[in-house]
Amino acid sequence: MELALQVQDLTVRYGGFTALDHIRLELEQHTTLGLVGESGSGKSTLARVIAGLIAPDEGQILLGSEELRKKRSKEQHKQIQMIFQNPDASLNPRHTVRQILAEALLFHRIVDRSQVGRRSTELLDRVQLEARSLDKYPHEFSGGQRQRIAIARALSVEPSLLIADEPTSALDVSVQRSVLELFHTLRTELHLTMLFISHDLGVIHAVSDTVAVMRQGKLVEVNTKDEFFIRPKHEYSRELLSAVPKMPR
Amino acid sequence: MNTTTHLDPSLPESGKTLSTLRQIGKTPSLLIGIIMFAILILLALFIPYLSPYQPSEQNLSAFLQPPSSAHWLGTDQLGRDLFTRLLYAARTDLTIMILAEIIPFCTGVMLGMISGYYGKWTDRIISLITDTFIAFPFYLIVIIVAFASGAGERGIYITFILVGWIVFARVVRGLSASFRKQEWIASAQTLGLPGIRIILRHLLPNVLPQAVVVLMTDMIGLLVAIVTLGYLGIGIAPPTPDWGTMISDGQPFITTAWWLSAVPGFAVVYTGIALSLLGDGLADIWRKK
Amino acid sequence: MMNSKRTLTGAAGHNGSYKWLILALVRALIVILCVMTAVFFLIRIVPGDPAKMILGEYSTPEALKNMHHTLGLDLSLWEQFIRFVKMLFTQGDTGNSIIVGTSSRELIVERAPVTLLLIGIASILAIVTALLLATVAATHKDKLLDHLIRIIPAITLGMPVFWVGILFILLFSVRLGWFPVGGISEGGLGTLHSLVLPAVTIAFSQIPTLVRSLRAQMLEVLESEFVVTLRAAGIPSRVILFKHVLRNSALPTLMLLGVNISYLIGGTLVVEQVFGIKGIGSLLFTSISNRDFPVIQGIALYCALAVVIISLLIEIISGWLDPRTKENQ
Amino acid sequence: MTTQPILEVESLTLAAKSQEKLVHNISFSLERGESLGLVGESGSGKSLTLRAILGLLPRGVEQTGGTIRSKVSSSMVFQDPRGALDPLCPVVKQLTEVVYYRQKTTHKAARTIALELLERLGLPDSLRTKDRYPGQLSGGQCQRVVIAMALACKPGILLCDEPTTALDVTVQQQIMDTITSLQRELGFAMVFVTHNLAIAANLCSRLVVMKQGRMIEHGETHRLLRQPAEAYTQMLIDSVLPLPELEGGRTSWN
Repeated sequence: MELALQVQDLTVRYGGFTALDHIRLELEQHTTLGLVGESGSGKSTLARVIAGLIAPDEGQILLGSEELRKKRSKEQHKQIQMIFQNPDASLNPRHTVRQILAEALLFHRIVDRSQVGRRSTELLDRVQLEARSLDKYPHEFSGGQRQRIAIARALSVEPSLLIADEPTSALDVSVQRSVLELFHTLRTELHLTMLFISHDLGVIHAVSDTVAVMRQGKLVEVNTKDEFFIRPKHEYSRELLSAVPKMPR
Repeated sequence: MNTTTHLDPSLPESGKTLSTLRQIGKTPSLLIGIIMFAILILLALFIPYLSPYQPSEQNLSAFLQPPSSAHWLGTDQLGRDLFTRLLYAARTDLTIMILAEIIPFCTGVMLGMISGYYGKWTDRIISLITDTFIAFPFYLIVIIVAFASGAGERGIYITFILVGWIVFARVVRGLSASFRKQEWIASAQTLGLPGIRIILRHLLPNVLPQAVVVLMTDMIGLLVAIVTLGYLGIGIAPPTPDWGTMISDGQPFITTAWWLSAVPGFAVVYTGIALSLLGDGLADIWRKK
Repeated sequence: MMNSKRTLTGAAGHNGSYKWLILALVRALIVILCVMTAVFFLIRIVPGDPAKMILGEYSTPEALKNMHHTLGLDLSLWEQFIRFVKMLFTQGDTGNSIIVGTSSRELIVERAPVTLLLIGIASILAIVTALLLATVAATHKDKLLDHLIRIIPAITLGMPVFWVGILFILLFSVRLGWFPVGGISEGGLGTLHSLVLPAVTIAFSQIPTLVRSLRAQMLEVLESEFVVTLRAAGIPSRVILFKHVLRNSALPTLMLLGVNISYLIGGTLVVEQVFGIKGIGSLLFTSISNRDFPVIQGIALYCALAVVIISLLIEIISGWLDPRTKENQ
Repeated sequence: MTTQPILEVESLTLAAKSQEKLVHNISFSLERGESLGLVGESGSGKSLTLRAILGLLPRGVEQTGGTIRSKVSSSMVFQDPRGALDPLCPVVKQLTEVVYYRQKTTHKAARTIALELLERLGLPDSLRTKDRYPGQLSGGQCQRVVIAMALACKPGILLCDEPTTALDVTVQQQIMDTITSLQRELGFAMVFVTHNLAIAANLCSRLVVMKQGRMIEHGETHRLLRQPAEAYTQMLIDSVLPLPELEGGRTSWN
């Protein structure tokens, strides 16, 4: 298996506070790494550093065999796309879906100007939205639909790594389920490589191949999904797993 | 009606114009504001055809007359028709008010976006400039500059280019800084869009509505400043009609012909109410979206 | 109960408590330096030769040269600046008045008390009235009283402060004879009495923005969850209103007051003119018509310093009232 | 065992000022010491129902029908612990105020009672000497203060509006444990609102399932989970994503 992403000794500090403490992490091609942790564990910071939104203080990131530096090229930007938690804020409220998708497609020259409409419809179809959604504004959609649009936008530039930062946490349970199913379909159909962040162990169990646990800026455990949920290596992982409320039998 | 169309940043296409019109109808404050402002503008535009008098036409045999059918608002100490002068003054004052806002509005919005979007040192430097300028009482600067650059409109334009942008910069900076934390800006950044493009294509349409609302209030302040300068004798030079000089000309007759000073003041208040309602109405519409 | 007894999160540790204060002081200091520089350039950015403005179009070259020397305009810009800064730091002055010959600082200090008194009374009036109106409006949301109070800003925003002054004189002094028509009477109570109308005029121009902001803030706080918690816990409404709601909504309004103080001072200068009060405002207009540049510079400087210092004080007060300010730094 | 219910909600209907119905015809009752779960997604009207029982409906919402009969006082614990505390008032002072007005004691006695409550809820002793602002406490600690404020009213019914949703899983577990043990000790009844059926199932003996303002199913917890009558209930059950059994057993929860 080839490595899609390698993170080496990544460190981020804010003043005296260490948000990320020498993180080392590897992600194999066409697999999904589930990253769990409680609030303040640094999981979102890690995602933002990999996506190039925050510059790390130390360490390096390799995408394939290419090192990602502070100033990324257009092509490197294209390779990593991200989906965010809050569906109310993840789309520009004053752009239509058409504008949102066209901007991504045209900026990275994915298709010709003449092909933009057709491709946008295809993308919406991928995330199970109707073509007539194109001329609507974000506030006309429900939270789950907006999250689908965000996924379509991220996929539109054909990235080699997709980061999803708590994409279902703000959604109602029924909607959460259908978005998770969408992720599952996309994973099998498109062979996506994905970094999936959640505080919800149930969600992580549903989408991941590998699980990584973070706590207070440090990586506590990396394990295969099957091992992790039955025989976690670290005491903290066990504590997390036992705290999940379960249905009585 | 074109007062609103050119203020609406979303540039409605034909389909949207209808819904925009419907929204205006549903927002009484906006509707009243538009009507009040439109009446004023129309009267000011057509006053040469409406009035038999000239603004500076003196008639010493009929001075200080109370309102009558010949002179709707009476005459001043030189026998000039107050109503005619009032609307010619509206032409002067409103033109300056609108023209003087253009450059400050653009620079203020731009600097505010840059400051709020880039943060860090850019923000600190721009904030330092803002803090320095805002330390000088607006009227103090207006008075000094207006005086030094000679009476007339020039002082107002210079002062306003100098300090008028601050209000917009402050509001827009705050907005931009809060938008910056929102995820749609982050996703534009993950696409690799350059900063200037994010500012112009993403931030601008989002900060513009609020900036226009502020513009409405700010125009009231500017109009009041123009009038104040006229009153102090360092604004619009006579014989060009202006509400401020009209108020100060009438002040000696305040006990006998109080309306000479009161009426031009009410004209300013009227304009203020119109712009206030316009601003409130626009804010209402945009808040609902 | 596991680790719930762990230490309190040290978000605002003791060591960092005063950092925000120092930062605020440093920033104010830098702004003051910028203000000084701005005052220096104030008469230099304006087109035209100051000496010519003072002496008039038809002055002799000889007289112009002398005036350049008096104003220090014959030196290089840099030397002028050094001289200016030196004088500021040693004497707190911007030079002697060209007309009277005495120090600008002394002229300003002599006129300052009445202006400061006016600003003080006006601010207190404005704050008290705004608090009252906003509380009434917010607690009667969407009722008649609220609508009435909400209309006030729309109407008063466009009222030129000098015009309001004129109308007040007409009504309260000329018609009703309650107050003197202008000027300041001597003696403690007499002075206060003659300051009432001008102070009301200035306050009148400040109230609309304050009411608007305070009402909006109060409504936001009244809707917030903690008010529901306190209500649910059975705390009497007046305690919630005065102890919790007002305090929470006062902070943003305090900030607004800091921004507005500059307008307040500017308005005072104009109002003094209307009421014939011999304060800083009348000094400004005399100096302007005499083209007395050092005094004009002095007034600009001291007004700006006042604004910076008052803003700093407001920042310190709100920082002291609000524990969150300290954490954000 | 049929004792007198302490709370009876009968065909409760709530509507917005615009006449839009928000909650239709909800009925249930609660007995002394009992726990009832109200489950549903956002917009189901479960929180509004709770506010109606508390007697503090949000501005613009009115009760247009039905009755709420209650023999005892109730107090409430909210979803966002930070939002539920005045950010400018230190927590001990805030709690003391509640004790003072609610239990009609002297100020000094109120403070003693407040400190005892805080200690019982597992807040650090250092609060005795140095009061803290809500912003200086963690989310879990804030929620404990909110619970203390609710308990200071000596409620017969504790109304909980998603009290753990904003918290981390480990903290959630601690808060749930605290609530359970307090209930055992003080014997108050509880109405617990949540979207998470697993939490409700662990705490409550009876459940009411709500959807878009209507009550679609109710009954004894175990029966409801085994044989849900409605597809919506089944969906809620399925939405609790399954986790494999942990080897070596779980450290807590029943």
